[in-house]
Amino acid sequence: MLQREGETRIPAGCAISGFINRSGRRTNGSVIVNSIGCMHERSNGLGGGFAGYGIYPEYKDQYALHVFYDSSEARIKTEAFLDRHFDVVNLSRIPVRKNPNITDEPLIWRYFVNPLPTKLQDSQLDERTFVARCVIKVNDKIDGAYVFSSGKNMGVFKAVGYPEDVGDFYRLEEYDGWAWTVHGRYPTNTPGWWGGAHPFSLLDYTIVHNGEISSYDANRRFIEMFGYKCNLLTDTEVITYIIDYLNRRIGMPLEDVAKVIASPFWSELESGKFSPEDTEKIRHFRNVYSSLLITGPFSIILGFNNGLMALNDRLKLRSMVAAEKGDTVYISSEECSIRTMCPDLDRIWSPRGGEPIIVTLDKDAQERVGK
Amino acid sequence: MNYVIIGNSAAAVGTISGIREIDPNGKITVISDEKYHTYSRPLISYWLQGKVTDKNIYYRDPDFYEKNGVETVFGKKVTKINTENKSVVLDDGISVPYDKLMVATGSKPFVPPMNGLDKVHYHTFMSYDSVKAIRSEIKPNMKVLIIGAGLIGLKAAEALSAYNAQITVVDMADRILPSILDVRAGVMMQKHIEKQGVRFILGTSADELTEHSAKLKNGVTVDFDMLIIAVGVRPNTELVSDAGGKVERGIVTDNTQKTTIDDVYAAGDCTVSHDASSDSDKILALLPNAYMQGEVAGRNMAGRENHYVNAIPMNAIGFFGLHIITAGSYDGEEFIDETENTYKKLVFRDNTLKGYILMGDVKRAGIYTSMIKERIDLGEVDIDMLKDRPQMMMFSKERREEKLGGIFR
Amino acid sequence: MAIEFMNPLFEVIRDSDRCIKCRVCERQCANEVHKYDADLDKMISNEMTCVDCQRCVCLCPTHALKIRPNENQFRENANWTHQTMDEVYKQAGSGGVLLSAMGNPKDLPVYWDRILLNASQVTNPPIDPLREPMETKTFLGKKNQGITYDENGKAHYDKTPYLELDVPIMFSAMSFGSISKNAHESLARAATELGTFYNTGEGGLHRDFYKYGANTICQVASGRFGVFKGYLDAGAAIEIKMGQGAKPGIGGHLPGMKINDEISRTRMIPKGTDAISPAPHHDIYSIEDLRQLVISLKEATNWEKPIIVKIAAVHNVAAIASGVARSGADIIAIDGFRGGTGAAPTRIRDNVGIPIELALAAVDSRLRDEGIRNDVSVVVGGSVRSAADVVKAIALGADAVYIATSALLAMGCHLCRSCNTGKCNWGIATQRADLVKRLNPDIAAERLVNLVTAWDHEIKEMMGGMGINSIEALRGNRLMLRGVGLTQKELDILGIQHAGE
Amino acid sequence: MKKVYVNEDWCLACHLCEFYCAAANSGAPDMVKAFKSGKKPVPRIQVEEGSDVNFAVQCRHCDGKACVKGCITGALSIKDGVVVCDESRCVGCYTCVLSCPFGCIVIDEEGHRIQKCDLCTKNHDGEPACVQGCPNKAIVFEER
Repeated sequence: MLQREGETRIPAGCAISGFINRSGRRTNGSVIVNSIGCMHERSNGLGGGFAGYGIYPEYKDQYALHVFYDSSEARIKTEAFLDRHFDVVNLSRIPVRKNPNITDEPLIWRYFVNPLPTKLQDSQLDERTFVARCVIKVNDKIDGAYVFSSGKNMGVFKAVGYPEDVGDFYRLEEYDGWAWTVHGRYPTNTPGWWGGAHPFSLLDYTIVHNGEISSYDANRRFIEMFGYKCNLLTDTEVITYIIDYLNRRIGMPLEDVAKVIASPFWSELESGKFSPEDTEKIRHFRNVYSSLLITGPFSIILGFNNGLMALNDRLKLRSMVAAEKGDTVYISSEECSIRTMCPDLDRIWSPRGGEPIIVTLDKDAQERVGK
Repeated sequence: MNYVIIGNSAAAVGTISGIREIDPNGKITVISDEKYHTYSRPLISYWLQGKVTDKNIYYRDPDFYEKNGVETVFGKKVTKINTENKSVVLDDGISVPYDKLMVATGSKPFVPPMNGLDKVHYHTFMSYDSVKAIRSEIKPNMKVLIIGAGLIGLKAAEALSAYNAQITVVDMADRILPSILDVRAGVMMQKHIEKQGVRFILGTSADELTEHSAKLKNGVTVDFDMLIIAVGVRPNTELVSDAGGKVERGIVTDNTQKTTIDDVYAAGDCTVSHDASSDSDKILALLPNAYMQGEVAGRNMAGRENHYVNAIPMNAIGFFGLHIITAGSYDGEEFIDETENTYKKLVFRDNTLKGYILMGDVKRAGIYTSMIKERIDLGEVDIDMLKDRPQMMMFSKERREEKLGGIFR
Repeated sequence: MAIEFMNPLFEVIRDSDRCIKCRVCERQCANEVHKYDADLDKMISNEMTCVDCQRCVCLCPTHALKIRPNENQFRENANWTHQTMDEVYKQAGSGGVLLSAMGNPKDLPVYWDRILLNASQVTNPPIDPLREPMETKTFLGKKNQGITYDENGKAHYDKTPYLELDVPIMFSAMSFGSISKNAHESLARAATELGTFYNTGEGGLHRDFYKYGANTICQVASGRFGVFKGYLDAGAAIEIKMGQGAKPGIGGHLPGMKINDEISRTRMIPKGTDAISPAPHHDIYSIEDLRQLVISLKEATNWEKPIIVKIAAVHNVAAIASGVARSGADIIAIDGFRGGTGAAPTRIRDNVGIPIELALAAVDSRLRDEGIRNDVSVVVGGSVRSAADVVKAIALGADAVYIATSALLAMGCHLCRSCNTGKCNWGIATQRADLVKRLNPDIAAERLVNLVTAWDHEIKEMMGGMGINSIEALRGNRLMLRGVGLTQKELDILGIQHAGE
Repeated sequence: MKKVYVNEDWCLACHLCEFYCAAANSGAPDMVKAFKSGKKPVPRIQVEEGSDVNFAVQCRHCDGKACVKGCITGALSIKDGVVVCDESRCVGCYTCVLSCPFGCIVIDEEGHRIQKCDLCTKNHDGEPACVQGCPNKAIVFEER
C-alpha cells in the first residue's frame, strides 16, 4: 500500500509561480490560476495549491485557520480543542465548486480565531508561538484533522488535482489579494492526500517549493530540537520550520536567513566579495547554523505577512525566473507563466543561486493592508 | 696566441686541456719525436702482455687533436729553443715560432756503463717502440735477464711472463721496489713475484756482459736470450739548460710551472716538483702529476694564473694481481697492520698522516691520500677508524658534510 | 630446558631461488628472526620471535619472503581454539596478565559494513565534485550562541572557541612514548598541511613540536604527564581523556625502559621510571568533578580554547555524553571498542566496550532528544577505516572523526599488534634510536597527507552522489543510510531504515 | 647539476642501495638474475656503518676530478659533468682509487678493473637505482 506524506519521504518535481504588488493593490485569484495553467505538464495531477495574502481584510486581526477533516468525529474533537484555546469569531465551510477532476474531498472548514487571553498567559508563550504550537498539536495529535492554513489575512487553498482545477474548485476568482503564490505538484508515489499538497504553511509563512533537498534529514533532526515536528516528511514543511525558526523566533532578517539556508561557498567567502564584517558573520552562520544549510535542488517562494521571498539553492539546480512590471514583481519556474500574467514586462531576469529576491509591501501599503 | 708544446704524453695533453679551458681559439702545435698519436706510456707493459691492443693503447680518442684544434708535428725532434726570437728549431732545420712554449719532454732510460755492454744486444722499456722491439724478438721459454727491480723492471717481468719467459731480475739494491716499498712490503711482494717463477738476484750487479750471459759481481753467471735494462730514467732537460734555463735534477719551475725562461713552461717527468709530504724538491715521475702540472701550466700560458701545489709522491701499481698503493713519505711514526696477504703501513708526523703503503687491500686508498694532501689534523678524525680502514666515517660530521655535501640538520 | 608448549605463530617462507642473501631481512628485523649462516651460505630463520610485522617482506628486493600463519595446529576444537590454548600456555608459563596492542581483533559485528549509502537518481541531481564546489570544512565546538540584531539590522553574536578543520578527519591521541618522536613529527606536519589536528596523547608535547601548536590538541589524562601552563597554552584545544576505547576503565603503563631522556623531559618524570596513568582521574570521581576540571582548564587558558572530553564507548554512553554535554565541554570524543592502543590487557581489549556505530547513534539521538546537541560537537573514533566509514559516521551524527590506526597504517604499521614489545620494526611504536630512524617524517607525513587527501576526495564523491555539496548537510542525515542484515533493534538504535524501505 | 646526496639521519644501513645499484649496472633484467647468474655484480655505492650513524657514499662527480686527471689510460672521462668510465679501456692500475678523496672508485676484483657511479646515466631513465631503491628517502637525487 502506498504510504502518504508523513509516513514516508516522497520526492517530487513541481512548478511554482507567484507575484506581489508592492503598493498593496489586490488582484483577483484567477490571474494566478491562469499562470500555473500554462505549466500544466510540470504537474501530474497529484497536488496543487495556492496562498493568497490580503484576502481577508474584514478579518485581518484574526488567525484564519483552514482545516481538512477526514470525518465529523475529527471535526468535533478539533472544534472542542479550538474552543478550549481560542475565541472563535467566525466558522464556516470553505465554499467550493464541484469540479470533475477534483474528487474525494474531505470536509474543509475555516475558522477566524483569537487566542484566549487566559490560555495565552498560562502558556507563557508569545501569541504567534502559542498559535503555532496549537496548530502543530492539532496536526500531530488529532487523527483525521489537519490545519493547512493559520495566518492572518491570508489563506492557503490546496487539493489533490491539477492546480488550475484546484483554483476552480476553491472559486479563487472570488478572492482578491496583494500577493499570490501557487504550486503544481509532480510527486512520484503519493496516493494523493490533500494535506500533502502545497503550499505548506505555518502562521502566515507559506512555502511553495520545487526541488528535492538532499539535506532533508540533517535539517529535520536539527529543527526538531526546537519544538517542531516534521509530520509530513516533506521538504516544504522543514523549510517552512527553518524559516519560522530563524526569522520569527531568532529574529534574523530574511537576507540573513538566505545566507544560512543557501550560504555562500567557502570559495566565494575567500574571494573577498563580501565585506570583512559580512565574511565574519557568514563564517559564524556556517559554524553555528551549519545544520540549517539546505543542499540539493530547490526553488522556493516564501510568503509572509508583508512580502515574498524567492530563493534558489546555491548551485541553482532548479529553474526560476523573476520579472518586474511597475510595482509588481513576478516569480515563476518558467517565463511563460509570467508572460501569461503580464505579457509586457519592464524587466525579466534569472536570479543567481543563493541570492534571495525579497519584496515587501511599501511602508504606507503595509499600514494600509498589512497586519 | 700561439702555443707550442714539445712532447706528446700526459703533460702535453694536460697542457692542451688547460689552455683550452681558457683560450678556445689560440693556435696549438704539438711536436713529438715519436710518430704516434698520444699514447699512454704506462700501458706499454700491458700492451706487451697482450692486455691492451694497438687500438686502446692510445691515451685519448683518435679525434682528440682535431676536437681541440691542435696541429701536430710528429717524428721531428726539437733541437733548440731560440729564446731571442721565441721559436724552436726542429731537427730538419725548420723553425717554429711560439708565444708560449711548453717543454714536456719527459725522460729517457738510464743505461749505466757496464763492461761489454757495447757488444750485446739489449732493450730498454720506456716507449711504444721499445716494447714493439721486444715483442718482435720474444719467443716462448726464452731466458730473459732484467737488470733493475724497480717499477719498470718488474712491469717488464710481469709482461714477459705472459710469454712463459724464464725471467731473472738483478738489482744492485738488496730489495725490490726500494723507491716505493719498505723492507717488509718489499719482501712480501718479492715472494709473491717469485711464486710466479721469476728469479731475483739482489744486492749485486753485472760485472761483465757477453752475448748471451752476464757475470755478476757476486760470482753468479746468468744466461739470457734477451737482456732488458731498466735501472732508471733521466729527465730530458737539455733543451732548457741549453737555452739558459735553470736545471737541477730536472727542469726547475715555479708553481705556475714556468721555467726560469720567460714564456717557457715545463711539466711532467722532466721537471722538479715540490713534495708536500716531505717538504722537499724531487722528480715526481708520475702520470697524474704530469697531467696536472700540464693543466696548471696550460691555464697560466693562456693567461689565468693558478698554482700547482700539494704534489706528493704516489703510486698505484700491481704485479701478478697483487696491488700496491702508496703515497707520501715514510719518515715518521709508523702503524703497521699485516696479514698473510695484505700489508698496511701508515706514517704519522706533525699530527698528520704523511704517508702510507697499502698492499693487497687497496680499497678506498684515496681517502688516505686526501688526508696527506689536505694535511688534516689527526685531532679531527677518529684514529681507530683511520687505522682500521680508509672511510669517510672517521671524519667529523662537519667535515663529512663539507666533503659529501649531504643534507645534515 | 623446559618444554616449550607453544610453537611459532608464523612460518617464514623463503624462496631460495629468489633469495640473493642480501641480508636486508636480517638487518631490518629487531626480533632477530633472520640470520645469515656463513658456513651454509644461506639465510636461516628463528620463527619463534617473528611477529609478522612484514618489514622483511616489504624490504626484500627479490620478493623472496612470505610470512604465513604456522600450519602446525593443535587438534581442532571449536571451543578450545588454538589461540585460546596458546594463551593458557602463555599464562601458565608466565603467571601474568596477557598484554596486547592495537584494537580488538575479534570477529564482532562491524556495523559500518552493514550500512549502505544513498545516491541521487532522476528526482534530484548528483553533483560532480570535479565541476562544482564540494565542501568539507568543519567547525567543532559549541553552536548554541545567541544572535541579536540591533535597530540598524547589525548582527551581534558571541563567539566561543572552536576548531576549524579543512577535512572532518583528525589524528587521535597517541602519546610520545607510545609512539616515536618521528611518528609524532609526521602526524604534526601532516595535520598542519591538511588543516586539521593531531593529538599529543597523554605524553606531553616535545619542545620541538610547539611550532605545530596551531594544529595540536593537547591531552590531559589521569597521569597528567607533561601538563603545565605552557603545554596547555601550546595547543589549539585541550582534551581531557576520561577513557580509551581499547581499554575502558583501565589506566596506562609505559615501562621505565622506554623513558629515555627526551621522554623523561617531555613527560616531566624521572628517566627510567615507569609512567603509570591511573584508571580514574583522582580528582574526578563524578560528573561535577569533570565540570570543575573543564572550567579550571578554561580558566587556565583564558577561555580561549575549546575543551574536548574523550570517553570510551561503554553501555550507558548516551547518558554519560549527556552529562559531558552539560559539563561545559565544547566537544565530546567517543572512542569505540575497536580503538587501538600501544598496550592493553588482552581480556580488557577484547571484552570491554561497545561498537562506536551504536554508541554514536545513541549519543547523537540522546543529545537531540534533550535539545543539547548544539552544546557540543561530537567526534568519534575507534576504527574508522575508510572514507566510507567517515561518511557513515557523519550521517549518523558525528561532526568529525578521529583516526589513529589508519594513520599508523599510512606510516607503515602492519598491525602485528606488538607495540608493547617496543621493538617496532617500522619505527613507529618504539623508542630505540636505530628503529625510530626508520620512520622518515618526510615520507610518513606525505603518506598521511595523501591518505587524508584521498579520503577527502572520496568523501566528496560520495557526498556528490547523494546530491550534497557541503558536509554539514550530511551531518546527522540518517535518511542517507540504510541497514542490511540488521535486526529491527539494531536499526532502531542506529535510527535508520532497512535497505528497501 | 643534479647529484646523489645521502642524508645520514635517515640511512638505515640496510644496504639495499648497494644491491639495487649492483643489479642495475649488471645488465641483467632483474635482481634475481643479476645475483644468481655466476659473477656477483659489484655495487658502485658503498654503505658505511657506524654505531649510530650510517651513510652511503658514491662518486661525488666533484670539481677536482683527480680520478680523470690521473687515469693512465683515458678510460675515465667527463660527460656532461658526469665522470664516466669506459670499462673496456680500464687496465686495473687503480690510480683512480689512489686519487679519489671519497674512496668512491670501486674495485671489481674479478674483472681486474674499476667501476664507478655514473648516476645510472647508462641504465636508467630518471632517478639513479640507489635513490629509487632507498626505503627511507635517505638517498636523494637533486640539484644543490
